[in-house]
Amino acid sequence: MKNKPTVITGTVGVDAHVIGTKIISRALRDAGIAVVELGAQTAPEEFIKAAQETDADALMMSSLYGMAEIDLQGFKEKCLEAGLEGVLLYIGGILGVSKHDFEEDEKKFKEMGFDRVYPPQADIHGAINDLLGDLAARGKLYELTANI
Amino acid sequence: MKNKPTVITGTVGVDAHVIGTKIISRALRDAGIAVVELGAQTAPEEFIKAAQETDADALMMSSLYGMAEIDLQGFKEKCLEAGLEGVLLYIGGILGVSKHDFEEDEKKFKEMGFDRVYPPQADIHGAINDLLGDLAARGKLYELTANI
Amino acid sequence: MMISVRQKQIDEEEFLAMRKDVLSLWPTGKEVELDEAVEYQRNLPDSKKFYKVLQKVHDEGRMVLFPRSGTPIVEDEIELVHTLNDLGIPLIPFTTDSYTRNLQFDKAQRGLEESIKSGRPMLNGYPIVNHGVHTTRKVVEACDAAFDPRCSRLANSLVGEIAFASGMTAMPNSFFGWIGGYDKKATVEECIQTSQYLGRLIGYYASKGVIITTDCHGWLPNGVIPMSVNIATQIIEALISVEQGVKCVMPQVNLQGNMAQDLADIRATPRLYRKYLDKLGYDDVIIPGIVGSQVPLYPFPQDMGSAFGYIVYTATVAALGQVDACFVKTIDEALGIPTKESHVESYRSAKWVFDVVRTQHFEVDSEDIRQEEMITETEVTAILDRVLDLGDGDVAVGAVKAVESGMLDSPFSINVHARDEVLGVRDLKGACRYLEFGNLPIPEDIKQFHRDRIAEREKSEGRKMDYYSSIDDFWAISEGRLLGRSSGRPKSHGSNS
Amino acid sequence: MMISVRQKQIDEEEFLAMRKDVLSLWPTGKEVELDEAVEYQRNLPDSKKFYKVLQKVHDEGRMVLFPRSGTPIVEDEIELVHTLNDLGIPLIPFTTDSYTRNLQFDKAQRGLEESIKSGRPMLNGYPIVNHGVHTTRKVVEACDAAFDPRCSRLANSLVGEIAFASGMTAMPNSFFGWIGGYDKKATVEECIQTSQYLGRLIGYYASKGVIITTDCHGWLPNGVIPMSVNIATQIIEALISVEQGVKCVMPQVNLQGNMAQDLADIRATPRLYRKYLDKLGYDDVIIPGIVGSQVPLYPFPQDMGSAFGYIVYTATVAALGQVDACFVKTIDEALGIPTKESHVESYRSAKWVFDVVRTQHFEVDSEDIRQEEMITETEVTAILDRVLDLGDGDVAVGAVKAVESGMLDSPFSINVHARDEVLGVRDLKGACRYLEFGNLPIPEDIKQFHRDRIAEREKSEGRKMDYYSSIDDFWAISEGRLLGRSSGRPKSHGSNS
Ligand code: B12
Ligand code: B12
Repeated sequence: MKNKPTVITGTVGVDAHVIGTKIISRALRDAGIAVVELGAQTAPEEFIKAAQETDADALMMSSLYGMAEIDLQGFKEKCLEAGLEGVLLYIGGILGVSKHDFEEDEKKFKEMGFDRVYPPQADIHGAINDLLGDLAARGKLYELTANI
Repeated sequence: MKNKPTVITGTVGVDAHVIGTKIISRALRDAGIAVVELGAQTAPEEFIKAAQETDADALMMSSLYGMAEIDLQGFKEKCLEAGLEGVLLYIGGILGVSKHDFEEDEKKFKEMGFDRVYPPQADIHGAINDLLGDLAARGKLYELTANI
Repeated sequence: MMISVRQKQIDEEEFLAMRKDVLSLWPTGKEVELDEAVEYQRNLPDSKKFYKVLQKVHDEGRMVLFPRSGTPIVEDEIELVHTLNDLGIPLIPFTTDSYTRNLQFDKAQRGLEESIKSGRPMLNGYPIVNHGVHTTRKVVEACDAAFDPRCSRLANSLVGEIAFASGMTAMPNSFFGWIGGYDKKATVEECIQTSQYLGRLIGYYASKGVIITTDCHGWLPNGVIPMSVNIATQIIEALISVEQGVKCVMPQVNLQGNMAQDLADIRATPRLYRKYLDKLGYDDVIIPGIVGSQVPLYPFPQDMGSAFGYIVYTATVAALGQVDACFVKTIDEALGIPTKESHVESYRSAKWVFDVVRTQHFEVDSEDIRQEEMITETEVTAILDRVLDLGDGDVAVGAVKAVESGMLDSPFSINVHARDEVLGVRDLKGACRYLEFGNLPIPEDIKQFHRDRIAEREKSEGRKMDYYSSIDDFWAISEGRLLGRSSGRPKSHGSNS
Repeated sequence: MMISVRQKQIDEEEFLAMRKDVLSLWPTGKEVELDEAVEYQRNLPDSKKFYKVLQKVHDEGRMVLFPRSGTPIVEDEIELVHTLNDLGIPLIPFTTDSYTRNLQFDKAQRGLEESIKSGRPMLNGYPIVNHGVHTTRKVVEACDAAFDPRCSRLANSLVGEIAFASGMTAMPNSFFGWIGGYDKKATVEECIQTSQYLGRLIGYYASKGVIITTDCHGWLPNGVIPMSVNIATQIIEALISVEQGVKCVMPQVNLQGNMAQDLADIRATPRLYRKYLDKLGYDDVIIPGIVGSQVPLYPFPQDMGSAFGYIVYTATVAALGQVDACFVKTIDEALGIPTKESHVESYRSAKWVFDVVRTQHFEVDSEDIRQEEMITETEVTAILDRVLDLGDGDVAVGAVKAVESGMLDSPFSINVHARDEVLGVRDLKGACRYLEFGNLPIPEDIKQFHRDRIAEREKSEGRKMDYYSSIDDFWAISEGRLLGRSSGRPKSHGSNS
């Protein structure tokens, strides 16, 4: 087994908001995680392709421009077809269009098959803890450190 | 018949907000109207007494501190008892307590017997026109001027 | 006229006698044990001592929001204060209800009971007298804040007694505030006597080493006018208080929208306080900090956006002036008593700029500021010196004579003893100038400066400034302007007038 | 490397040939009759000519709000613009939807039809290509305003053709904006070529006496950094445009929260534009006014109060700097596309301060401002001169080489050809400084100044500034602070890393 988890990052669809996913990628690397950084405006298929090629543990997708729901129609299904049932699906950013309750987004994207859904301006360090926890729960044990 | 209308002004109850009623009194005088200026913190009874003594045409009461409704319980009745059925009752200021629709106030104070109810920050010149109009309607004709 | 009041400390015997009457006004008066109260005050943590908190904020170069609070039910009051604490607010002005202010404690009692029964506040403040010392200490103890209760003349003495015994550590002693805005009929002497009592009470605590802060608000500007009379009367209030033994006074600078004038007043006010305190031998009195206030009593914008604009702009100017605390209104100001939510949103908007601006230590200075500073200083000095002359050195006597003769005057005042002969308008740059000086003892050259500035505007707008221009300027802020637009004065319609 | 692009006006034959391809991208291209369009533009009233309106505002010493607009249904768009007009807004930036920006006109068509059917906007902008010239002229004719459409690289040329033929009188030509924020893969050459087309088109109108304004946004700052690269790249965009015949450019000053720096940039930017336009022989190009912008792309506060605080503070600084137009965000910025209501409330709050502050002609000057001005000017000059050197006087060639070599660089850019090697943090007073200079040609003494200022902060906070400090500062504004607090960088947990 690999000695460190592998995570795919990027913003999905034609979303140009790259700042967040760059920060996430850096934080993951600094936490000792292997990162495949796809950057902004990445098609859902590219995420799947990258996950297959790198035997990734998780996808951390970002979307800020409000069109994630459309961009990700049937994404979970495609993942399964591609044999990625073992891969964790996380998403964050600003998922809805105008001002609204985050709960709606969370419900919606969970139903779409995402394991974790993060609210706007979510703290990435907390998410890294979630990731390591979820992986451990699936028997994928990596040395943890306190204070991430 | 007097050659100019007489109007009683003041803020009712223990309301200390005197700025508005002072401005109103001055505007009325400058418009050639006789004014009996009772000032702030004037009891309802004092309004009635002044109206009787001066054979007034109208009362222009102000209340800003939100307690006008309590202060003016049964005021119209007292006016009738005092034989002031002919006297116009106008009120303005900030009649309700916290932020709310003015329509509520208007309805409430009309039911309480006021002829006209003015919203916060109402323009006094418009009110003077109303007054002269209402008086004319009651056959009390005073020379009007345009542009008040 | 025969003037009975004097600038002289009430002697202890007399004072203790007076206290008996005051405390007998309502049963809870008995809960006040002066020496036990002094002990209680002594043992308060620094975080509840108003002047210590203010000094700390000042020394740290920070600034805090100075809110409003005061709701009848104890639990609600505690919750409200906790909400304010969460916003980082450590100094809490504390409003008493209108019945209390008018000694109508039975009505307050009924209002309180109904409030508790219905669970909704039926009073527009906290009935501190009815609650009494034991209950009010619960509030003080439950909150990590220093309290500053608000009242008006009639109940001032009893409210002070109960507030201090309950552990509140500041209170305004602003008799000119009553003259300007709260008390229709009281004479100036009655107002001074009431404030002397509170001063003496605070002085008694001080003599035992307990420092209670006195905020001085002065004659609140009810219209568009320069702040000189307001500042001069603040200092008179301070002098009356300190003669009674007060050791700590807090100036308030009223921000009226013109930056040059506001920043100048922020600089000049504490300096003028110091000058007269020292000059008259009260050099041991401290000024822990100053509070900026969005107080010129202009009508407020009715729409939320403009209201936020006005609030944040005022907060920004206060931060540039580096005051230590700043009172701002709420977005509901023009509409009614603000909800808790609008308190929070309004304070957040102001607080946002405090840290952002103060961090920058952005130094603003300009010709205009220095000129306004000079004008304010000259006017305040001329007025105060005249008042002292009138009283042959006795500021109390001088104050009475000055109001009577219009040497102290301010527009739209409620009190019948005020002359109400002065009026102001803004000049082309939006600074407040005197249009009518009434009887104010302002030096001729300064008067000419006011006239010239007004003439400048008259020239540029092609109209004479008059009473109605003053009113138009008064409304302007609520319309997002400093300079009012002519609303057209009503023409007389009676042939004979 | 072989660079194909040159700073040289496209000759008419070639240009007219290029136009055919552009206009053939979608049927509505046929609606564009260049000479008829020039006539149409000539007959527009001054109130629809962007540069005339801006000049007028400038000459009157006023300032206006620079909003956002752009909604698919024509009637809605007209209503929105009327709402903005009612707020006194005469200049209207006009957003096109994302499909249009990506040449996906069929998708845009579907979105438009669904919008009309459902009555709700299904596109995040106005699909100007699908609507075409005739329909869009209806919008222009129905509104008393000058329009400034927004697009990205792919559709820039066609959108420009249709917008100008429809009577819109301004458009950004900011290829560095695409590199920084919109286009992941395009090469710098492709970006320059696209902007040369638009410049040439505007130049054609100019040659017939019709002045269309070009706003230059430069390389938008995606993080906490000084504005020098942004200003330098704005000027490069301007130079590329004017060589193609553009006669009117509008600078944008990005307000990042530090007053000294913001006010300095407001002063320096137009002067630097003028300097390089004249130096390179474009002295007939006019600068009708400048727009201040709340643009540094910081995350926004999520609560309404703080959002208003940030908006009004920014508007106040812009007003103090006396810009002619000011773009502010809305209170919904952090949450999603703003509703019409939050547009209105947000703009009202900003507008409230514009008049109040401008009336005062309050002159702010200080050592700090003058110093920041000197720094900005030195940095921008150093960068631009280096770019010109790299291209042996050809700014297009220089720009390509500069990005490639990191002589032009900005953090967190989307484009894969950007180096992304620079980083910034704020100093103790909240001014933005370079933490990592990457390959920027900044003079050594200025670099030392940045280092000293950062060292000052490190000393006072007792921690080293690093990548994470930069991110903390980036978030700070959304928390009501200029200086971020350490969020603690994640420790590596892999033994082998
Ligand atoms: C910067 C910005 C831009 C820049 C982007 C520059 C760049 N290089 O990325 C520019 C100017 C280019 C831009 C363009 C546009 N933008 Co924009 N933009 C913003 C802005 C101001 C900040 C976004 C940002 O960078 N935040 C900072 C980063 C660090 O935070 P973050 O991305 O949220 O990520 C952090 C956390 O959320 C979390 N996180 C994020 N993703 C994930 C995923 C996982 C798994 C986890 C665990 C955590 C996590 O961790 C990250 C690091 O801490 C926001 C509004 C705001 N103030 O928030 C609008 C905003 C996102 N933009 C918006 C819009 C509409 C656009 C445009 C469509 C406008 C237009 N019509 O041209 C275009 C988009 C073009 C396109 N095709 O995408 C809207 C989106 C509306 C909506 N969602 O309904 C917003 C919300 C503004 C608004 N209120 O209108 N934008
Ligand atoms: C100035 C002011 C004061 C001053 C008054 C000074 C003075 N000498 O009058 C001072 C500081 C003393 C004061 C005290 C208090 N105030 Co006060 N005050 C205001 C303020 C800021 C402006 C009022 C004003 O003068 N407006 C300008 C004048 C010219 O307008 P106006 O009075 O409305 O009158 C004009 C029009 O309305 C119209 N009009 C008025 N009446 C009539 C009548 C007729 C017939 C017609 C035709 C027209 C008309 O014509 C007038 C001239 O144009 C308002 C909030 C605001 N910004 O509006 C709060 C406000 C009125 N005050 C308020 C409160 C609560 C108080 C206090 C109770 C606070 C306290 N607990 O101590 C005390 C009241 C004490 C008491 N017993 O009354 C609340 C009232 C809340 C409510 N109604 O629910 C307000 C709304 C502030 C708030 N949002 O909390 N206040």
